[in-house]
Amino acid sequence: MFKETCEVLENKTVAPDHFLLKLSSKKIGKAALPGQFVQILCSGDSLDPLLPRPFSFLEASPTSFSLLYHVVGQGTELMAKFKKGDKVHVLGPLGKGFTLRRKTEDGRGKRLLVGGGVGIPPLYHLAKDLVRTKEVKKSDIHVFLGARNKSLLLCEKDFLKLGVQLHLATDDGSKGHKGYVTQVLVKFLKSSIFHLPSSLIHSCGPTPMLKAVSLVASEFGAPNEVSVEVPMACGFGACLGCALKVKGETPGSHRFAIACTEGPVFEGSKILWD
Amino acid sequence: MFKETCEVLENKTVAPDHFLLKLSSKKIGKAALPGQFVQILCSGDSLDPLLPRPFSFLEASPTSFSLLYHVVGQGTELMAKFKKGDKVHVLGPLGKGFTLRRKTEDGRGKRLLVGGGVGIPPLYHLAKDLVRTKEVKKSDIHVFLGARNKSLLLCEKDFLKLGVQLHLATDDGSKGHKGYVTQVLVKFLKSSIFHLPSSLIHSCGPTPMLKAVSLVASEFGAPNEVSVEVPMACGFGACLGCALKVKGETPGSHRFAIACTEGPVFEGSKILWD
Amino acid sequence: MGLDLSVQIGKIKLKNPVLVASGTFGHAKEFEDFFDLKKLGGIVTKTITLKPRLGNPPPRIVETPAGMLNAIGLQNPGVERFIEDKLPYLKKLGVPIIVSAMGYSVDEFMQVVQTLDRADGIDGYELNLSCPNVPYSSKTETLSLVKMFAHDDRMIEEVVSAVRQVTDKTLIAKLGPDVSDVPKMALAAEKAGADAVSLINTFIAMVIDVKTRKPVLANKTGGLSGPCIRPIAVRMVWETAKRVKIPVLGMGGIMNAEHALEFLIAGATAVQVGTANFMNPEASSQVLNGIEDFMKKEKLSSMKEIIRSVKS
Amino acid sequence: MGLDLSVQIGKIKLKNPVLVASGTFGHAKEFEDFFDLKKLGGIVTKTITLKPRLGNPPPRIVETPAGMLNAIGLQNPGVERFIEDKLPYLKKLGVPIIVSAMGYSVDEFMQVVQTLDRADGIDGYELNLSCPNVPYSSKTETLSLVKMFAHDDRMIEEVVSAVRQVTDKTLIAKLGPDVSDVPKMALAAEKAGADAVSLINTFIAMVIDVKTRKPVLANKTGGLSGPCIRPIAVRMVWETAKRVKIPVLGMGGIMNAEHALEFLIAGATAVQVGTANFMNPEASSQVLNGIEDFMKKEKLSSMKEIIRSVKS
Ligand SMILES: Cc1cc2nc3c(=O)[nH]c(=O)nc-3n(C[C@H](O)[C@H](O)[C@H](O)COP(=O)(O)OP(=O)(O)OC[C@H]3O[C@@H](n4cnc5c(N)ncnc54)[C@H](O)[C@@H]3O)c2cc1C
Ligand SMILES: Cc1cc2nc3c(=O)[nH]c(=O)nc-3n(C[C@H](O)[C@H](O)[C@H](O)COP(=O)(O)OP(=O)(O)OC[C@H]3O[C@@H](n4cnc5c(N)ncnc54)[C@H](O)[C@@H]3O)c2cc1C
Ligand SMILES: Cc1cc2nc3c(=O)[nH]c(=O)nc-3n(C[C@H](O)[C@H](O)[C@H](O)COP(=O)(O)O)c2cc1C
Ligand SMILES: Cc1cc2nc3c(=O)[nH]c(=O)nc-3n(C[C@H](O)[C@H](O)[C@H](O)COP(=O)(O)O)c2cc1C
Ligand code: FES
Ligand code: FES
Repeated sequence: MFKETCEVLENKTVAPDHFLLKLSSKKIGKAALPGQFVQILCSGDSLDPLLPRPFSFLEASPTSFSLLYHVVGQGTELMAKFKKGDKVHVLGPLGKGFTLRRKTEDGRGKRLLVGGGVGIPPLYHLAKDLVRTKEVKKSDIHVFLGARNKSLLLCEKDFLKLGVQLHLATDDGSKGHKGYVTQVLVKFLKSSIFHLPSSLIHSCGPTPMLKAVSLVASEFGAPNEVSVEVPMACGFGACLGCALKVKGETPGSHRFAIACTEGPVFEGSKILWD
Repeated sequence: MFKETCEVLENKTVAPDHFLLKLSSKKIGKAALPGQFVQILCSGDSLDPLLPRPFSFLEASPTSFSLLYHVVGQGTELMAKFKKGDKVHVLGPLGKGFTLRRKTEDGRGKRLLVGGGVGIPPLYHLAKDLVRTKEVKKSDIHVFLGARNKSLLLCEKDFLKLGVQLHLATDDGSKGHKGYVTQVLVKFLKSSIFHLPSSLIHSCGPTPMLKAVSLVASEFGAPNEVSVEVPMACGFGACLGCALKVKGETPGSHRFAIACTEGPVFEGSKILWD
Repeated sequence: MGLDLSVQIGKIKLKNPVLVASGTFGHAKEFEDFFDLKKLGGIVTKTITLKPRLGNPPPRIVETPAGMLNAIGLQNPGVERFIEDKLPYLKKLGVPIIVSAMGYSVDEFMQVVQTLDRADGIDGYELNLSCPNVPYSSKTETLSLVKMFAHDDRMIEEVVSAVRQVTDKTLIAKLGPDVSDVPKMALAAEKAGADAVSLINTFIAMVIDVKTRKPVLANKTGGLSGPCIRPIAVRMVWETAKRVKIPVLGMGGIMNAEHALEFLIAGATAVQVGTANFMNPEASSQVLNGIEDFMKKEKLSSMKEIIRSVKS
Repeated sequence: MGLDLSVQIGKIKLKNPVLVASGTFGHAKEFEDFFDLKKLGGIVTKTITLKPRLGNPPPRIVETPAGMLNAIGLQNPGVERFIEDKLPYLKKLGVPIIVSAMGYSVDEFMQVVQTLDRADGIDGYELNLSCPNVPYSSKTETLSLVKMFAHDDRMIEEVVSAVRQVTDKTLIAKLGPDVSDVPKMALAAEKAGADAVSLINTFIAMVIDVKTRKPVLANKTGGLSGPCIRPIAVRMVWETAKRVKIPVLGMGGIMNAEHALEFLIAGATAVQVGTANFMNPEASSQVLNGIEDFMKKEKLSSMKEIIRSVKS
């Protein structure tokens, strides 16, 4: 975990109300893992808004990292005003990311990445790492993207460049399957034959999607992990504000996990969805 | 009084830590009088800082007006970041300005403008108006400017362009008299012979200077008015926060004047300096 | 079909629930350039005392995070000159006028209201039981009494019942926030015959200049207002509205319609806009517009559907 | 000549007056990457209860103007597991450790402290008499008791004297701000044998989502902290330090050294940094550096020259 003052290298629109922010970094970028996140002080030294805002990594290198953010309120509106050369206070890398390496009998397993909205950026980070580390064959990496319309299928081209298998869905049918991305996932799981237990489904996006994916996963008996989005104050375990209801030690019991340190990536089967 | 959203036309450094801000305006500029001021919301829609900041007019036209401000804290630091095209919420023109026209026996009187620091801008506005309206001859307009050093003798060149009589003083002697501007004023009042009662001394600047000037003025029996700087919240008479201790109706009594509406320009003799 | 924004406070029918708070709207005239004052649901005047008051020496205000401190010290012309100089303008506006009144003793409270009652053009009174800017150091009994009023349910009951004897007009008790049990204070006012309670006045607070090591305000302490106090004010309105039968006027950091709706949903029957008037003279008018927009968007036709609609 | 920043709180000599506030510093380990924790004057732990507590359901936090609400609900492993799992790390730091303790009854308060007293590595206790996040609706006697503690001088006296019987270690009573007369509460703690009082805990407050018409927090209300409350906290420390003989630990919205100095000048003997830790994990360390710079600039050599130096 580092506290860095990063310089804005780039802050450009990539989709309606969506920006890509690239920041210089000596420490955070080098340490960043897929699924981890940073806390950004959008208002600099002003007290309004007071709290930092959490954002997943889209990409990371030893000298920089980038985020892809949706402008939804006061903090992200201020971020949209960031100009090249501005200084930004950042905390990171934070949290526990996605599972990268895992033992499977003679690596027969596939990786299924299911993303929606601003849940897509961290999955791109993950896909890129899986390809780079040759953890699984490109042909075994299947990415499922969902969005309201095709202009919001974030990172689509980047995934194509990676050479992974892409499956698309839009609510309005402007591209790919018309409907939910989970429907595409189900179809895929039904039609294709591969060793599910040694596969792993990673998903990130709106909570209803995460819930649906982990239900599907458990139906098919496929291990799955989800990256949750909960309101946070500190982002590193100091406030206990980011509670997530998960299964407790004893059957039927529950406890509140601290999403910023135990997560944001959790085993889907552990979460008690309401 | 108008509430306008003005566009930044220019925001440039004119002296160390001093900026000139030019704003487009349909209503405020047209109505502005010398000595009046505006309230600027430095932080836009953010709540920190919460209150607007008062600034005198430097110049005003039917389509724009400009201010000259010193960066001293949070609000002015935010203003220094204003960029061409930015929108700024402004209230104005506010308060009661300097006396422009006054009956004097066959206009024998002179106008003496004594300014220090950011008290100089409104005096430039005044000098310009006096010249434009031919209220008094240029030769009868004497401007006395004081500053720590010559780089802080704000608007010096502009006064020269106006063709008024300029008298300078700097603490370090880097230009003009080495010492206080009030010393130059006293010397002038002693040496030159003119009809004091029909003259008028206008001053604006740090409170100690205002106090000194109005003491000098009363010694010499010259009418004088000062523009005071007191902390303000609203700037238009709504909060009663900008109290200034002045003489009351009955001798020896006092009352608290509302500086933003009764002033900021007051008859020097009315103020109870502490 | 048209929206009905009207609400009832005692005998006063407000055409809408948006008022301006005492001491934050000058004498109203200061705002006439900015919007049509007729739009307002009502105007609460600066607090008027029996005798004229010069107010506190400067500095009287200081900015704080998302708020401000004030120690104006109730500068006002006194009840007589208020009636002569200020009331005529207010009368002409055709908006319910609620005069904020206060005394340094139960007697003075009665005298102020009696005097006001003889003038016409006044629709009701808001008794300021909670002015925080009485010098802490003060030893005189009357002053320390005032300091107690809003912090002591028996004093509240005494003042309100005394004033209730001398006027039939709508009587609102304005309570202070520096207490553990606001509902208890509100119940005391209700018991004593108040038609409504106003919540909240400012918090007693302090800012120290570390360079001079002096309190920034000449009065040392001042009243904290603005957005910073809103979450506490909403809580106090919420817990009070559950306990009293009379309407609650909610205030504290209302900057826009969403904030006003928070108070109304929490249980306020009307709201008052205060500090926001300083940053944005059109704030109260914009709050009203925003409430109308909200009702249209949510297809609501009357305030009943909003007031105390908080779910849990 | 060197600066002496040390201050005395009960039996504890702090090498400097900068502590971190309960519930805002995790279990300290979370901050080790950011600065050398040995720098701290002291650490106040998250409040520990007799039994483990799951805490409140989410959402537990919401941002407010220059502040935040929290309703964590005292999530903690319970006193036994705290001693096993968390204390060892804290012990190793070589910094005074003040354990924040609370019980749902006078008895439980005693049990928690007695259990802690058997462990070593603990320098003192801060009794949390003012946790605002006990459900309002609660009817169970123990809970409603807790709600009363900090609002009732007799309860404060009872709890503190009871705990005083079972430990010789430094005892600090942490009081809540939702009262009219903080000094009265502090005097009760002093009378009962507290070595110091901590001011202030959070204000009970509420935010409502106008779209859903529900309180944003699952617990409905939460505790307001951050810069927004600082002016009230400074006033409370100022008026309390004038009345009690025991030291006051001041807190409430301290973001930097200037804010800490405000509290010290007002009368605090030490300060605690809370919410600021979330935005800036180095805040407490920077506060300390800033105080040293101030002392050098003003040519001061000891804290005596700052504490309660407010002029008037
Ligand atoms: C671990 C993590 C990773 C994230 N990664 C990204 C990312 O890569 N790109 C991206 O665009 N966003 C991401 N988010 C969400 C992002 O943090 C919020 O959108 C942001 O905080 C909104 O701030 P704001 O001030 O603009 O909006 P606010 O004014 O704070 O809120 C605007 C609206 O969004 C809602 N909202 C705000 N924060 C959250 C939240 N955390 N969860 C659900 N609703 C919320 C509010 O309720 C409100 O309705 C992530 C969140 C988490 C917890
Ligand atoms: C009628 C009027 C006209 C003014 N005209 C100009 C002008 O033309 N150009 C210009 O540069 N400034 C002018 N000022 C002063 C200007 O308003 C302040 O400098 C400004 O508000 C500082 O804001 P800030 O947030 O940058 O500083 P803050 O953070 O508010 O304060 C920084 C420091 O300056 C001090 N300070 C702030 N405001 C005042 C004040 N009003 N009086 C005395 N000390 C203060 C504070 O105590 C603090 O020490 C005028 C003030 C008034 C009342
Ligand atoms: C400058 C100022 C002056 C005030 N004067 C009075 C007053 O005379 N009488 C009164 O009852 N309340 C007075 N108040 C309190 C407000 O009416 C209101 O209760 C409080 O400010 C909270 O609302 P707000 O946060 O919207 O300002 C004053 C507030 C301010 C800021
Ligand atoms: C998230 C959070 C959790 C807190 N938990 C506790 C606690 O367990 N015990 C306690 O006595 N105070 C607790 N507090 C209160 C703080 O210790 C402190 O009294 C208060 O926040 C005011 O200081 P601040 O404004 O600097 O945060 C908590 C505050 C926050 C913000
Ligand atoms: S956000 Fe603070 S502990 Fe997770
Ligand atoms: S600043 Fe509000 S009345 Fe003058």
